[in-house]
Amino acid sequence: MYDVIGIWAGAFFTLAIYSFLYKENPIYRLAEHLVVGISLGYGIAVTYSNVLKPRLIDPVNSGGHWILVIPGLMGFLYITRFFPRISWLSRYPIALLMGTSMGVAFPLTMKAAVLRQLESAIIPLYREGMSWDVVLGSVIMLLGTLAALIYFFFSKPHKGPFFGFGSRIGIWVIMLGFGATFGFTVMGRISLLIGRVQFLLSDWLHLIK
Amino acid sequence: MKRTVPLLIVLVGGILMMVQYFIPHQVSQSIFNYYTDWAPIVSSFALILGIGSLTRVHAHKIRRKADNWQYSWAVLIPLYLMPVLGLIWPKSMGGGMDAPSIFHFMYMYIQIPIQATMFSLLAFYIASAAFRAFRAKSALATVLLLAAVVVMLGQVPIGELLGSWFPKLGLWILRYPNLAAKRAIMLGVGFGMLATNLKIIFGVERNWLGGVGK
Amino acid sequence: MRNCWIGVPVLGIVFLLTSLSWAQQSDAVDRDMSVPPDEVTEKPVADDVALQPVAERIPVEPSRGLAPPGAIMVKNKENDAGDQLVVSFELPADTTGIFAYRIYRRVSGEKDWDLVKVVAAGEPTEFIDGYDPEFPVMPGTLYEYRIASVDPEGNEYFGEIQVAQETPHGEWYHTGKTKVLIACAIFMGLIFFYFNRAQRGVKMYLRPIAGIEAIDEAIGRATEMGKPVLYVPGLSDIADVATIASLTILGRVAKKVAEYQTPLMVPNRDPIVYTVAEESVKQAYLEAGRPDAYDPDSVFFLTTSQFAFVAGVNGIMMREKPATNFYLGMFWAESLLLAETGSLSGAIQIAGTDAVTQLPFFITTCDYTLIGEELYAASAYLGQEPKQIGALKGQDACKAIIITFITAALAFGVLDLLFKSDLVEWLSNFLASPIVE
Amino acid sequence: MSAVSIWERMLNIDRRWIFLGIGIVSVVPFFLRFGLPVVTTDEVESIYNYVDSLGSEDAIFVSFDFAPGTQAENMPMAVAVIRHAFHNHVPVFMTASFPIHQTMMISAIDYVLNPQTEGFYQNVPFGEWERIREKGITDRDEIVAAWEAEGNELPDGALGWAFEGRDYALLGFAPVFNLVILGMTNSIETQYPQDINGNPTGEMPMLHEHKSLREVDMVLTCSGSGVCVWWVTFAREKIGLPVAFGVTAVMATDYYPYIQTGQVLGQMGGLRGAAEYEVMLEENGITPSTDKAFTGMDVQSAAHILIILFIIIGNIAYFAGGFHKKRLLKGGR
Repeated sequence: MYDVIGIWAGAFFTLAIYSFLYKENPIYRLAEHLVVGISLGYGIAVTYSNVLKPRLIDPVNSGGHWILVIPGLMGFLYITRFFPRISWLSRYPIALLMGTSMGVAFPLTMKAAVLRQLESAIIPLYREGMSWDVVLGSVIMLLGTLAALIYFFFSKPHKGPFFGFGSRIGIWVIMLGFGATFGFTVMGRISLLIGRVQFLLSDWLHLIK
Repeated sequence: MKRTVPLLIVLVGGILMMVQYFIPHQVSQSIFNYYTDWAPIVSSFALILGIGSLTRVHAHKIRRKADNWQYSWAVLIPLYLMPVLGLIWPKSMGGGMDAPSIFHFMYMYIQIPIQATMFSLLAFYIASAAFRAFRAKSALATVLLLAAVVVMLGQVPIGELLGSWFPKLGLWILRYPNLAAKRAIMLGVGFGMLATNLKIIFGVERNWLGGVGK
Repeated sequence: MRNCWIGVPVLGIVFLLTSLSWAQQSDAVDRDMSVPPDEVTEKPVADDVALQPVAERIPVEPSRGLAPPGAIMVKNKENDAGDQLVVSFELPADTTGIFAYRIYRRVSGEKDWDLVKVVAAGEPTEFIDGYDPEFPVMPGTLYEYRIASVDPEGNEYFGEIQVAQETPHGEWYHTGKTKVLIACAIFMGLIFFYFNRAQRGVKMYLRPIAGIEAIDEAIGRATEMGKPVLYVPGLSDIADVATIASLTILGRVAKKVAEYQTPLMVPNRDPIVYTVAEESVKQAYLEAGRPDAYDPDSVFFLTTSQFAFVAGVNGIMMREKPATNFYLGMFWAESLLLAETGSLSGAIQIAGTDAVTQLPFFITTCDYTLIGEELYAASAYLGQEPKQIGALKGQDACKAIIITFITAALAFGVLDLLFKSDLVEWLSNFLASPIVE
Repeated sequence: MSAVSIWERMLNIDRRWIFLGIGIVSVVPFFLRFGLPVVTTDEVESIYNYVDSLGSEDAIFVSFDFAPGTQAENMPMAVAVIRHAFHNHVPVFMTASFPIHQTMMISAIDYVLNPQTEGFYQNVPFGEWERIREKGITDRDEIVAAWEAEGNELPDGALGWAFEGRDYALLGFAPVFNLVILGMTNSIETQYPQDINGNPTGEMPMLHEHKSLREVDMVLTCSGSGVCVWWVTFAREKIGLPVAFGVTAVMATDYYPYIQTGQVLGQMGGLRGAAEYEVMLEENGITPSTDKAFTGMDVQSAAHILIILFIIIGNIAYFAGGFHKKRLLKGGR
């Protein structure tokens, strides 16, 4: 019974969202407002039971982990936002979060986004037994990366044989890549729709098996 | 106090974590463990600010009887009802977070379907975006269009009916020129991130403190 | 004088190459010491069986029992926090009938043994102890090990107890991360060099970016039409660089909006981003001299859930019909949902993100798109602060280094082809950052 | 003049017609099956052949690492492999990496065991064949013989029995799942003392024969997120457990390198990968018909063709209407 009512509710709200495709309407508006409220309410409950309770309240209650009171108090400083005169205190936890996450990110970004990328960009153009499309691909890959990098030069005018020509090739490569990504993503997005259609036709209406 | 202390926290915290990466010693590991333990606790309190903002905006709407103010109740009621039902309400009366309960029902049969459907709207939008954007207005736009069409056809069985080289061409574009573009963007983005990291740690970029000037 | 900036990256490369080659050597030593487990699989078994003079010293039990394993070697693991040990043991001379080996460990002087590892017959006899969170290895503790041969029925035949030759201890520098350190140092050096130059008042050129120049025009259009401006600062948190860049731009946009007296709407998904955005906008109104025009409801928080957020923003777009939409920051799959709805509502749209997979959707649906790094550059463009421009210049210098490397790879590739040299491989080995975690 | 207006109207066609078109092509193929042929690829064949080589003395894991959002893509993969394993009498352990993923696990097994499904397996819940277990019968053929000797008969249309505890175990979700994987390399029972129905796993014959991940022959992770990598880092790298990926189409290219390095046995990418598996199941007579993913591929084909048609129409209208000479449309890139 619980599941049956659930499936009907699910179907109703599924159609409510699809009605937006035709026009913004009161049913969509209801679904939209409900989901904002429910999702945040759910977030509160889950944050309490998955983060605050096991990580802060239980360890402190069981004694011994008094040091966890510090992040707890830090977190409380956010609430000073509601009091304009001391609201600047809320900058402290933000600063703590900012500083540490920037520091953590710095060497990791250097490794993942720069060194790793550079490393995998440097590939042999030809090895024995490579087919011609792979060789052509490797050449295009190197030249393309080079050109697209030139496009991202900010401090040089995009003129002249190097910067001008390079950046023009660069934007071509970028557009080719964007077109491919777009085309590639279509399949995944249609799959999402198939999922909802299956829900409506099969779980709800039992029209298909 | 208002600006110097936060900037100092950022400086010390940033340098500490940066150096920590290079030190495998247990002291440095325990600093990192403190960070991973504390960060979720500190940031989970920020949710209260969100609740405050959402409540204020919708309370204003209801009080002012602004357009569509009735719907604001649809936000506020579940917002406060969900945590009460999930955490406080007795299990015998449909409370708790596990099925069957009102909390679980609202999540499983309202939030999840709406989110999944919202996500699936992309199927419609990707079609209409393709229709409007993929026009051979210029050489560049033609490149964009052709790449998209070739890859799209290569993905489905019907592309194979056109010729076995078709999916291969699509894959080739994905694997080489596409990767070149992605890599260049990622390298640029990487440097941008690194520079921003430094600017924040050393107090050049202070925007996150709020306000552009003092 | 104008060309002297190119000298810096060139110097950087020279420095990088020399230091990398030095790091290469130290890595090479490193790698030899820790042989990847996959490669050991076959060898030690054969080797140990073949040359097993030690075996004679092991008293073979007269009964039908199995031969227990031989000597145990316990070493401290390099580059760890002192919570791992490298344990290896010798196989018995006669491995027939052995199904597996069980490795037991205890703190020296204690009574109970913990079963920390089971090694199937034929698997490598070297393993890292301490990976299992149930039986952690404590730094500075002396352990004892003993290993049993196990037959298929589960009977154990123990070898001798071995007190660990080394105690686990952590190191103060991770030798596998030298390359990252050098790269970080070069980057910091370049950025600070250009900070300095910029502060000394050296003029620097910035090429125009269409998307940034269009911002004012787009706000102007909203003012003419008397409709609001919608600004979405991305869906990520405050620690995301894209969000920070977006908040800087928000400050500028809000100032313009305040001057033009156009309504502004800033929906947020992250509560901390919301507070910072609110403060930024408030400050911008103050600077524009119109603190009274600031509406506290203009910057607001919606919800943390991704698609619930999109549902909310889409609803707002279709009801309020903003004339100008900004989507700047980090976006995921929702990028197209937002941008397509916005274009349906007839707004002029400016987007910018560093999410490579989402850029195609912004490009196709928005009027202007800031691609990747252009988003970060925008704050320097808008603010014209010398340090920000200096940082941009430093980033460009780093890109010049990368370009040099890739050009070198290209040139070496051609040389490889002509003369059958292995220059590219040498270069890529040179750069390969060791995968030591 | 009127000709231009037709082209112009075509260019500015109401988006809702496009939406309607997509809506229609996504529903119709479910009723009129076109059955466009799906060509199988090496990546999927290697998973199929591997599972096919297993027998009743082996065991596999199927990990549900996806949420309802990617259900259409990930669910058919899990269902196909489970049916394949049931056909070969290979015991299947099922896990979930998050609470919401566990609901996916339940609907997958419900689908396989549901008598409404074409080619279902008749479920025998754990409690119902307790007597047989108490007699100490462990061999699967003997279990079936003893069960049928008690007067139970395989219903029409069922492909075989599915004994809970011998043919499948619903382990479900346990918190901090990456550590759970690590723990299971030592013992499955300590991580999951009970299954989701509260049955003690220690009494299950399949856990007696396969005590830890070391005694398991493969894991299939059906994943809509990065969770699939956990299985590689914590199971494949630690104890060499063969891992097969079932990932969404969007993720497929990102994880392709894992196949090249041999860390992953094979990969099903999106609906297409699942459809390939279904085709192989049908061709080898393991299932009577293809399933949802194969039908889904018809929708994919139709939708792709429709979108390309829209693009072509748009371009015809653009050039025939002479818009390429004017700069009427909005600028930008």
